[in-house]
Amino acid sequence: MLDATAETRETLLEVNNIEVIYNHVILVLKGVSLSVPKGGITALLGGNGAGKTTTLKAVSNLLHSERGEVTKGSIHYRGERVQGLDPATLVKRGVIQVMEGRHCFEHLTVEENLLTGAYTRRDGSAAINKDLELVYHYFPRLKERRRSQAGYTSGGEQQMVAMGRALMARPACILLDEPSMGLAPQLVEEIFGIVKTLNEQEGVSFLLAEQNTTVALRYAHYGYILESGRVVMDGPAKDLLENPDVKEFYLGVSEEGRKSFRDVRSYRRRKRWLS
Amino acid sequence: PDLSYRTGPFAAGGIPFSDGYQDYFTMVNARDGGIGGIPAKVIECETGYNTEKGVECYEATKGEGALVYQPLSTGITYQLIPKVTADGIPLHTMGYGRTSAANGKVFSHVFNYPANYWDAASVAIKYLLSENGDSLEGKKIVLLFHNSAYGKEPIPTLEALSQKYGFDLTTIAVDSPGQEQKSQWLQIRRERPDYVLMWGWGVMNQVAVQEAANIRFPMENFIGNWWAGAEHDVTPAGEAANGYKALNMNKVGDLPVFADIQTHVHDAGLAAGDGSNLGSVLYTRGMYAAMLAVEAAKTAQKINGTADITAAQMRDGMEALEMTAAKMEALGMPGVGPEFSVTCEDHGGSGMGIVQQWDASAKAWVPLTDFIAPEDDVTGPLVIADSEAFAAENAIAPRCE
Amino acid sequence: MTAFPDESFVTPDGRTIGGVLMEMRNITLRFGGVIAIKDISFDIREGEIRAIIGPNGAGKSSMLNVISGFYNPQEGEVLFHGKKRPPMRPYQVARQGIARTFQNIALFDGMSVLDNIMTGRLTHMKTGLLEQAIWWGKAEREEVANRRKVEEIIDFLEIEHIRKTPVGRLPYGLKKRVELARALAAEPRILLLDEPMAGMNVEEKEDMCRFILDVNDEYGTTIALIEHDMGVVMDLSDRVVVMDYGKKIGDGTPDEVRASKEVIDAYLGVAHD
Amino acid sequence: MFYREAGDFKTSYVADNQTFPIAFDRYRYYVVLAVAFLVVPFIVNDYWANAVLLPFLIWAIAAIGLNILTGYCGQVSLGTGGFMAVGAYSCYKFMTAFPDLNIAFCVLLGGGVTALVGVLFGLPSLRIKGFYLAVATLAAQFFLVWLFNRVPWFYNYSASGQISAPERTVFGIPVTGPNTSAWATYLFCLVFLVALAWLARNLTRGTVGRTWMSIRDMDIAAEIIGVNPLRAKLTAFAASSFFVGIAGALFFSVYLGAVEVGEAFGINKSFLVLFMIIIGGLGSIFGSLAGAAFMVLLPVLLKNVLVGGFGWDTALAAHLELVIVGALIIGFLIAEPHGLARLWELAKEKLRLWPFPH
Amino acid sequence: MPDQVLFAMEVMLNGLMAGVMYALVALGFVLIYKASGIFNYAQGVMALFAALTLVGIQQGQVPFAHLINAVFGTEIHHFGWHLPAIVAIVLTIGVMIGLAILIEYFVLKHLVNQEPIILFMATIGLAYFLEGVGDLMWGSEIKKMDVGLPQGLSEFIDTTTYNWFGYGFFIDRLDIAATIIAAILVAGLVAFSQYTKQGRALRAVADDHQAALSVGISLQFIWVLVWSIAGFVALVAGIMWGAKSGVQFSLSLIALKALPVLMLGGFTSIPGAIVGGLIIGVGEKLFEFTIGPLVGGATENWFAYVLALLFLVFRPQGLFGEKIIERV
Ligand SMILES: Nc1ncnc2c1ncn2[C@@H]1O[C@H](COP(=O)(O)OP(=O)(O)OP(=O)(O)O)[C@@H](O)[C@H]1O
Ligand SMILES: Nc1ncnc2c1ncn2[C@@H]1O[C@H](COP(=O)(O)OP(=O)(O)OP(=O)(O)O)[C@@H](O)[C@H]1O
Ligand SMILES: [Mg+2]
Ligand SMILES: [Mg+2]
Repeated sequence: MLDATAETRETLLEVNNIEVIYNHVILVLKGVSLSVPKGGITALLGGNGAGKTTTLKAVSNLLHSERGEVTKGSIHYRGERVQGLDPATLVKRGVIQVMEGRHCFEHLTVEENLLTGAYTRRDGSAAINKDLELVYHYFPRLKERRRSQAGYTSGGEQQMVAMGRALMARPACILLDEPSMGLAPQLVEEIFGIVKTLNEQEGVSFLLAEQNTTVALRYAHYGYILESGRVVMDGPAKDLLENPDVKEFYLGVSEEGRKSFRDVRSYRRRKRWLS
Repeated sequence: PDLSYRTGPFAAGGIPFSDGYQDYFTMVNARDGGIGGIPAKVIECETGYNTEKGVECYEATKGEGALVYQPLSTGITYQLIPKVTADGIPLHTMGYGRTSAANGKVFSHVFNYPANYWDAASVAIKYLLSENGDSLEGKKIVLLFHNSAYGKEPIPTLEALSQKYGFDLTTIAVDSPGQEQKSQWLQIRRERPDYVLMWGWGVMNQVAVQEAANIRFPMENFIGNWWAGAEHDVTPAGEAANGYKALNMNKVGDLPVFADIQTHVHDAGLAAGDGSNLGSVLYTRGMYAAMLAVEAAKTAQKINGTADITAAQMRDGMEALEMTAAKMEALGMPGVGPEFSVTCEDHGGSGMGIVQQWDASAKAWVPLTDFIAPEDDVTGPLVIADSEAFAAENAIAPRCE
Repeated sequence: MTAFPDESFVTPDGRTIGGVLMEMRNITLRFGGVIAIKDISFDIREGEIRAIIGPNGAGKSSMLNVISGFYNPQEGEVLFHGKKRPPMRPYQVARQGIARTFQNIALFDGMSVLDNIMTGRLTHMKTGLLEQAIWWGKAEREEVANRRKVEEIIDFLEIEHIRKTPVGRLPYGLKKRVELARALAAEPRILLLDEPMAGMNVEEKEDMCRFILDVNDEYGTTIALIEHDMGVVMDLSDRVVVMDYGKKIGDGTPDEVRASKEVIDAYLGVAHD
Repeated sequence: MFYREAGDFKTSYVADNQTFPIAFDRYRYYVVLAVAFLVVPFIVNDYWANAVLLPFLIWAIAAIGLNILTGYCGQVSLGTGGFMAVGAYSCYKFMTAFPDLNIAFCVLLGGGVTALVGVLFGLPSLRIKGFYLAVATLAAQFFLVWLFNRVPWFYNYSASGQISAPERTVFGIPVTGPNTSAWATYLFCLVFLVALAWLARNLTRGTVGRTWMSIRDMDIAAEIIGVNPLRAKLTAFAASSFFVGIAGALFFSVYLGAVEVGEAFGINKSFLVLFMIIIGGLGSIFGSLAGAAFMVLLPVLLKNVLVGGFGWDTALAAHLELVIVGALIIGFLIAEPHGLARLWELAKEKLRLWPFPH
Repeated sequence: MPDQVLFAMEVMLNGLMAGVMYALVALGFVLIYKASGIFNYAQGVMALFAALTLVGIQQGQVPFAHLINAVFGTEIHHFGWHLPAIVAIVLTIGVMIGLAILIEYFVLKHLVNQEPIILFMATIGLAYFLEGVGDLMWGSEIKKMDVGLPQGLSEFIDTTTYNWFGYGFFIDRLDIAATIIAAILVAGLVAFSQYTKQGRALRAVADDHQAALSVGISLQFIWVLVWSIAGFVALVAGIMWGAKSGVQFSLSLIALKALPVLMLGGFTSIPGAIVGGLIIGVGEKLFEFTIGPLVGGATENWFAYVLALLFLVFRPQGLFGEKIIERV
């Protein structure tokens, strides 16, 4: 993996200290800055409500449809400002987001879902069908269910659809929001495998918000850790993996290695619960 | 005040009437400096044929020394009746509203002269009688009516008449608004009635005329009441409408007074509307209504010997109103309406009406008959019955003893 | 532990596991062409933590839906307390003391966290329309009584600070927690959890495990959970059912399952330590 | 600075549950009530009563009713006009059948009858959802109107098919019929509104309300956690129709005095009420009031400005009025899809944070 | 007796025809619902507006004449030309497209992923607005719609049926024209929404605005497109109904006749609109013919709805509507 070199490469996507407010009152991002190098995989880690999703939406301009807005800071893609650009144009330029919690088109069949992914493409149906096959190759399960309405597929299947749909757009930069959520272990590996291949063979850059820190850091080059709307720590994935706090809180491995979930009979909580 | 409606589904009917009503007052003010020297003020208030707006208008305007109300909507009339009675302001519902209000004993402040729906029904039948050598034995007559209070009005009268003259009556309802009348007209086509009477309003009229033409119903046997006999009811059907007949409570055609209105109002740019309606059926009717109001006011002034009258005096004036041919002659509208006189008991006027026919090529209504008198012996009892029911329900003591 | 005796017994960590509480017999569930569940039988015993695992689309959630009466299987029967359960509407099932959480969070977005959890107690609330309308007296007393219970749960799950926020705004992880709270509020006999830890980081997962275990041994609530995090499953559950495209390919203690060749191929991929 | 929860901590769940958690709100609310009951009656004149206040009070009741069904239980209904008609006609029948039955009871009974009818038409809602249901409720609308127009028994066989309210009194003071005085009718309706608003508030803050809202937000999940959908929906229909029915009864007996079903309770009434609750805010009682006030006042205001102010002829004014109302509605929805109530909330939230922006 | 049967047949035939007329209006609803999950109440008013505009342009009326005259005290009314129908129609289509663009820009754009009911309300607001503008632009008197459509009893059908049964059926030539036009419209629209990329995108948007955005579908484009088409459909409906009753306010009320059709056919199905129309048309006419007399007639308005309601109880999504997905 090429990590240390990450900074030296030109940055594809740059976010400098943006502030996001929902409904004019709820301040969620309090100055987040990060940059995604061209052809790099950047991980965005952090607990619930840290603001990962919000950050990604800010980049892909999906915020205003949730009555949220970027009030400070700026976002640059390939050097030019992309705020207030409508999402469609952004996709045309190669930035696509896989939204958290599926968001399939329920009434469309699995296949139709995938095809909508290719909406912005102009390179003829042959190429599109080729990619369709590719996606089916990645996710054989989808091929089996291709004709059934996405609304009736299982959680994981929907996750695959969302992922596949994004791939169909042949983007230059993918924003992945919790790709591993609700996927079976080996499938998680596969997905990240796909991410890796795309990244290495096609030079696609990734910004992925992930809870499954272990895996994320194994594949990412660089990582940012977000807590309650602020970047509290960042560095090359390697270093983060080594960092004791990260170990403790995000990897759940302390000095004496990984402890069983049963054994974290955590003192404080138990005490309060009984008293 | 004149509660008009220039919007909503019935605008097409409301506009010309109000134009006529107001233009006449404007003319009177401009030409002879008002009524007995006092310039008349007409407050127009848009109701859109909507009852609540009607209330709003009434309340908004009654404070301004209103002398008489012309609501131009049966619905609004009904809920103004108690109010005006309480406030002592006369209400003139010309050829619409509550028919039994003709009984002045019960309805002290409501006037529906010169004629009402039941008269209309009777007039229509009288006309048909004269057409058929005074016998309608075994004739088949269909009443096509707007399925509302207004549309149902003539039914009792017609039933009584069908008893009397032995024609058989079929009533067919058309639900408001009435754009889709296929089944009704198929039924008519099937039953092949000799005559079709129509109590229609709004879009129902245009569609009915069109459909009648479509099924090739002989137009001259198709007679509308006086709210279904205006230009805009027939023009959409174009040529096809030729020969369609309708009742009218006022003569149409060119009246001398129009010249005055033209000079004093329209040329002076004081027209209420865009001036395009001058002389149309409803315009004339509106003007006629205004004229009646003015005359009543004059009468009131004469009685009370004061130029500046109150609503109460206006009421007395209306109750003492006398319309004679000479008078109408003098006002430049000869024979516009029948001769009649209002009394304490009778607020309904003579109830006479004419029959007119549409001439599509000339785009004009042609009067066919002179004023025909209704059969009061038929309508009378109905009026008494209904009004007394009302009196009973609301504990009203009859007047005029 | 590896062995799993048939009669009730006490686990090493001091929880009693009783007799069979609920049993699935030869359940088969079809959706048009798709066969979601194919002739599966297994049982859930009083007080145990029962895990259901399997690849995506294996039919796990469908199985939970069968248990909570949302799907009626074409074949097979569900026994509760040893008695065959007649086909019934989901809300009747709920009233028998079966509560659950959902895979795609199903909270009531329009309501505050508090109200959401209060809905969990509907099965315990009795006042009628009129008493409600008058409010004073019965309705209010009942409200307060139940509120007290709910508050317990709220601080048990440590969500006091968001009590009054509309759930729509919460981040994914917290929503999951509120959903658990809502299920707990019903004080169920059996608690069904569909991927309770999806989209959580390790720390939060630890918390969640904590809650689940505590519920299990404080209230002795029986728990059936679906989870894709093997770590969690292996550590928490007493027994595991493994499903693969509708079929049952394994059933036993974590260790047994972990050892099974078939399971490894179909699901685990790499053998999990 | 006084506009804070801070400083008044809730020591009991009861206190925490009350309608106005912030003391300041509570006081303002009492003041409003005091003014409404003790001041207005003495200054109100016919115009204000009949053109503004009565319609407002009555529509507010209807709006609360519909809000229960649509805002809280999520069942969109376009049958409001029809249900109001039921209220009006049943009230009329009671008034004429039992002349010495107190009008207040007639009105309540009218509401009761409507509730039953509402339940009847609510039955399909178990299977039919969303806009399909909305359109289905139009069946109720059209059928009921047709019925009252068609069956003479309902209008006591009067020749015209109109019904007009005879005079009835409360404590010897006429509230219906021609000789009413502004303050009496106003107070009569006000009492109903306040009482009903209070009932609605109780219904919506407790178990029943939560049941409804759960159905609204996600009916399947609701059923799985133990809500009986049929019962929930039917109670909503019943409660809602009860309110709407009362509104209809007052609308006829106190406000208009005489109605013809087709005109007074037509489809556009159904839409009007729907407007009110959406402009005001779905699932909010305050919203219902605000919405009603808005939809009643706006046209009157515009009319007076356009005709009175610019002295344009009424036709123009009326058309412009439509344009403006339309534009305003859209404007509102864009500014805050959750209605006046939400705007109010946000304002308060800002005020709480004041002087800090967030 | 046999001629009762004949009558019934005639009634049915005309029912079918009426059904087509309803369907013409319903189509507009379906399109927009499919494309955005919006239930566009303004459809009826759009028909009115289109018809008004058509006549206005054809007659060379000056738009807003009344307003202008009132404000500037001028006296302008007509340009004094009279355009051939086809030209006027083309111009009107132009206007409707313009309208679509304005609607997208001023309304829809700001209401992305709001609940359906909010959007529904917005369209009602739109309805008011258009109604007012329409009146202001072209005045509210009744106008004659003449684009040279055939009207009145069709000789051919009359005579042929007469020769067969000894009773001539009545069919309005206008209805026959309507049927043909409707057939063409439906064929075109089905092809568009099923077999084109835009068609797919359109359904995607209806399902989930945000997701649609995220895959790069431009809501702006889709909505302008769809509303333009809907505007065109509205124009067709406006012409047809306008020819029946003259162009006047009441045109906008035909929306109410289309709703039951919509329910019955399913909000999302174009063929559904036609089938629904036919069923409703026949149903209400037959009911009026058979039961009507017993209960005093004028039953059509409500019966259409009750009929649709009955269907829904058995198929909650309408005959051809997309199944309502219920999943947890
Ligand atoms: N539509 C919204 N309105 C108001 N607040 C919101 C909205 N969406 C998110 N928030 C708030 O923004 C904060 C961050 O939310 P976000 O979803 O970005 O967190 P996250 O890092 O994605 O959490 P998770 O990992 O659970 O998805 C949360 O505290 C949430 O309350
Ligand atoms: N209502 C339904 N209609 C049609 N097919 C369905 C329905 N519900 C589930 N299925 C199918 O049944 C299979 C099992 O679905 P289920 O949701 O149970 O999978 P799962 O085990 O929960 O997978 P995951 O771990 O991804 O949630 C899937 O292939 C799904 O497409
Ligand atoms: Mg997130
Ligand atoms: Mg699942």
